[in-house]
Amino acid sequence: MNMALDKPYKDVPGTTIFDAEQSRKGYWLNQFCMSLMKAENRARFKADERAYLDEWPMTEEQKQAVLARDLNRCIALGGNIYFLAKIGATDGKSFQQMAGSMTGMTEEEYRNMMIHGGRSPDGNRYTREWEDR
Amino acid sequence: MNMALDKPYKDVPGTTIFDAEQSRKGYWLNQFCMSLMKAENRARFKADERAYLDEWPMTEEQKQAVLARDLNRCIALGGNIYFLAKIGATDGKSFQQMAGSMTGMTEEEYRNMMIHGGRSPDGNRYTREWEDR
Amino acid sequence: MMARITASVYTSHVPAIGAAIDLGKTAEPYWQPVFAGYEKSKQWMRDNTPDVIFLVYNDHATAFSLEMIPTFAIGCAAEFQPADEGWGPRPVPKVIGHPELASHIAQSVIQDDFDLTIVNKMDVDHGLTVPLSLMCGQPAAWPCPVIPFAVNVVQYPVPSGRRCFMLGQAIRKAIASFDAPLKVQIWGTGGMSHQLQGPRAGLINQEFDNAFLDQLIADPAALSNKPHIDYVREAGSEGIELVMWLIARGAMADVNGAGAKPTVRHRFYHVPASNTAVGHLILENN
Amino acid sequence: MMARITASVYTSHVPAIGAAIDLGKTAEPYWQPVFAGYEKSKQWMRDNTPDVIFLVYNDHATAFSLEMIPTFAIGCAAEFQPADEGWGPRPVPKVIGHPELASHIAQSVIQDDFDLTIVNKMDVDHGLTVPLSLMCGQPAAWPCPVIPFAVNVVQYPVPSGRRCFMLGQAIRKAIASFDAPLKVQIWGTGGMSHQLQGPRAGLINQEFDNAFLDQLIADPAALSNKPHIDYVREAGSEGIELVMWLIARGAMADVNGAGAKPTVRHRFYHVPASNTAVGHLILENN
Ligand SMILES: [Fe+3]
Ligand SMILES: [Fe+3]
Repeated sequence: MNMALDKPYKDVPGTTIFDAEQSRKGYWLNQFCMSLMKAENRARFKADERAYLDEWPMTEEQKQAVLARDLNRCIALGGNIYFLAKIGATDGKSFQQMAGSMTGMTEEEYRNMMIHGGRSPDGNRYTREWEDR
Repeated sequence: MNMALDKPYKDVPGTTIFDAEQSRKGYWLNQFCMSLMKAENRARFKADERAYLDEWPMTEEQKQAVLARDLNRCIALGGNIYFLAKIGATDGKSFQQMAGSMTGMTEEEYRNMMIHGGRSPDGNRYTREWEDR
Repeated sequence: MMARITASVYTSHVPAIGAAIDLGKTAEPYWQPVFAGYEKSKQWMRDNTPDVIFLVYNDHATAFSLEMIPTFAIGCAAEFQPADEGWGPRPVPKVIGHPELASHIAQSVIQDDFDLTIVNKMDVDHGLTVPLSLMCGQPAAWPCPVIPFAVNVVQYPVPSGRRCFMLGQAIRKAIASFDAPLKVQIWGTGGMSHQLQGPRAGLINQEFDNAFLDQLIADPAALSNKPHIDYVREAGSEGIELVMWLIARGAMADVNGAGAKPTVRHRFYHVPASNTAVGHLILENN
Repeated sequence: MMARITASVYTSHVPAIGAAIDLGKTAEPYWQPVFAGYEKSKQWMRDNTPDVIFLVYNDHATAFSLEMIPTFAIGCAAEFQPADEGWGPRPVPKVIGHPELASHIAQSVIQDDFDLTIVNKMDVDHGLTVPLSLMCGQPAAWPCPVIPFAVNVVQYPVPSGRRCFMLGQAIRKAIASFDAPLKVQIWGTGGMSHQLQGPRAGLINQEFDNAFLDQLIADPAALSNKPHIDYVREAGSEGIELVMWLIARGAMADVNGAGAKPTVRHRFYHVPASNTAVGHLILENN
């Protein structure tokens, strides 16, 4: 079934807006992430990631994306960055390391880009600007 | 501190509106009632009411009102009928028995009043109508 | 073809009615007149089964404790379990939701400045299941998916009648923009006059109730301006539940410049069911 | 004498700033320029300590999971604990609430047709505690009670800028009707431009941010009409947090016919803090 509501944010490149549709898709993935806010669950997850994931009604694709720490894939499968950040916290990663990991840059490249003023909006506003590349 | 907002419902006789002020006053009383939605807690409460009540940061007055099943007193102390109904459910009482118990009527008198059309609004709209009696 | 609202249904949702059904007491002299009033409604439901019911009700300190009290909460989950309200869960089917339509409505009405709470996990109490039992009897499964929409009428301030009526209008617009040919009914539940607390418990106001039914049919926009205090004083402290009927009524064609007055398919009123006056209406869009 | 709003404060609430404070890194070359920008603010707070802070922020999947997502939630509890966001709770004082004023505001703005969720139990995350640390340093106790006001900016649709601005106006009215001589500050937090997700992560738009600050001071009513898509496209997907600043701005005297333009007591802007542009304003009512 299609929604007739406007989704003007579909044409922003490299960006997934966490709307109701994404939220439905990622419900259990995100709820799994929430569970990592308890120290006890973080320990259980670290001890056997696959076994812990299998306690959740997530899709196999979602589980694989978590195991691979592929955050872009997690987002495509309905994950939201604030939820996914709990995985990073469990791994001892900072928000900057997590954000950088999605850009195809090395950690140092990303850090340097931020120190020099971040990614410019120029050329990064519309999907067509990325397709032209 | 006083609130400057209108509370026109203060002049309805025999009636306590569950507003923010009542809700603050009755917070733990009502949360105790909510706990009785679990069969396990109902059993523990029945086994030793006083001990179960002492697990909650309620006032002594609130605890006494619960022990006495004095619903009018419970309401004066911040209780709300939908929460207090969990006590009645634990005791195996119906909503009609609970409501009737607050009116000063016997169970039969209250039931008969309801069968004959309930309490008339006439003479029951303003506190002054009750004071004149 | 887009989704559309075909009819609205209004009914009280007294817990004792649920108990009477579940315990097989519907033929008893006390209860027989209540259930007789819904015989026609059950036939109408069989003849007019919708694809989805948008069911406006209130939670009675069941899913929502005092920890979190949403003014308006929309259930977007795939299913909802009947709650244990203290007497054990009602022996009724689980409620199947409609996540796509529910999320669509949430998205649309939030953009229309209604500050909903989205709920993805919630048990549903008698406020939702008793109307389903009254309208559908005791089937093995409810006849269609249901979107639960919970309104705070427990802790004051509850939303105004006017706010509820305008919300109904926004819900209509949201449903009409959903790209699937669904027939949707909107139900408003709770009321009529009753008071469950204090020395004034047992208040019933038949004159108020019948005037409310008349005006709900004829001039709901004017009715929506009735202040809270009038409900409390005239219809009892729990009579305030009637504001929820204005959400369903606000979603009808005639008050959105989209049709003539609705047809009154059924009207019923009876006193008492336990502490409460029972009122019921079925309005079909024209 | 009634309560009144004396000033509004605006600031980003980046988690890495909290970590830098908690780990004693504020003098490091990377962080020094950020904290230098708040030195004046800390002095101002000491000189202008309010009786209550009404703190608008967003929860970052901490207190609210996907089970329940309130658009607007007001914290009415007596206290709120700093949350464990996955790195352990921040070593900061617990937050003392102001239940009387919070409940009063809830009552008033719900009657003004804002459909709040009332919250009586909630842990507070970096969105609330980092602004307190920036403005107050590392005291043994926060200088005054705080009313947490959480806005959904995580799951779309988030409330519009216009809705936020109007809510600020309603909050002002509510505070002005509270019968106690309290000096209240209202803080809007989050932003400025940043994007934490996807191949476009790291987006910063200094031009947008500075124009936003200019317009927030000079013409917030016009700014409030900026559509969501402009924030997302120009300021990054998480730049949408800036709509929360409009709540604080809407509560100022000048946009409520109650005074002249506010005095800009302090303005600061710096890039970067971790992934984010840091913006900060202090506006005093006239
Ligand atoms: Fe009810
Ligand atoms: Fe944030």
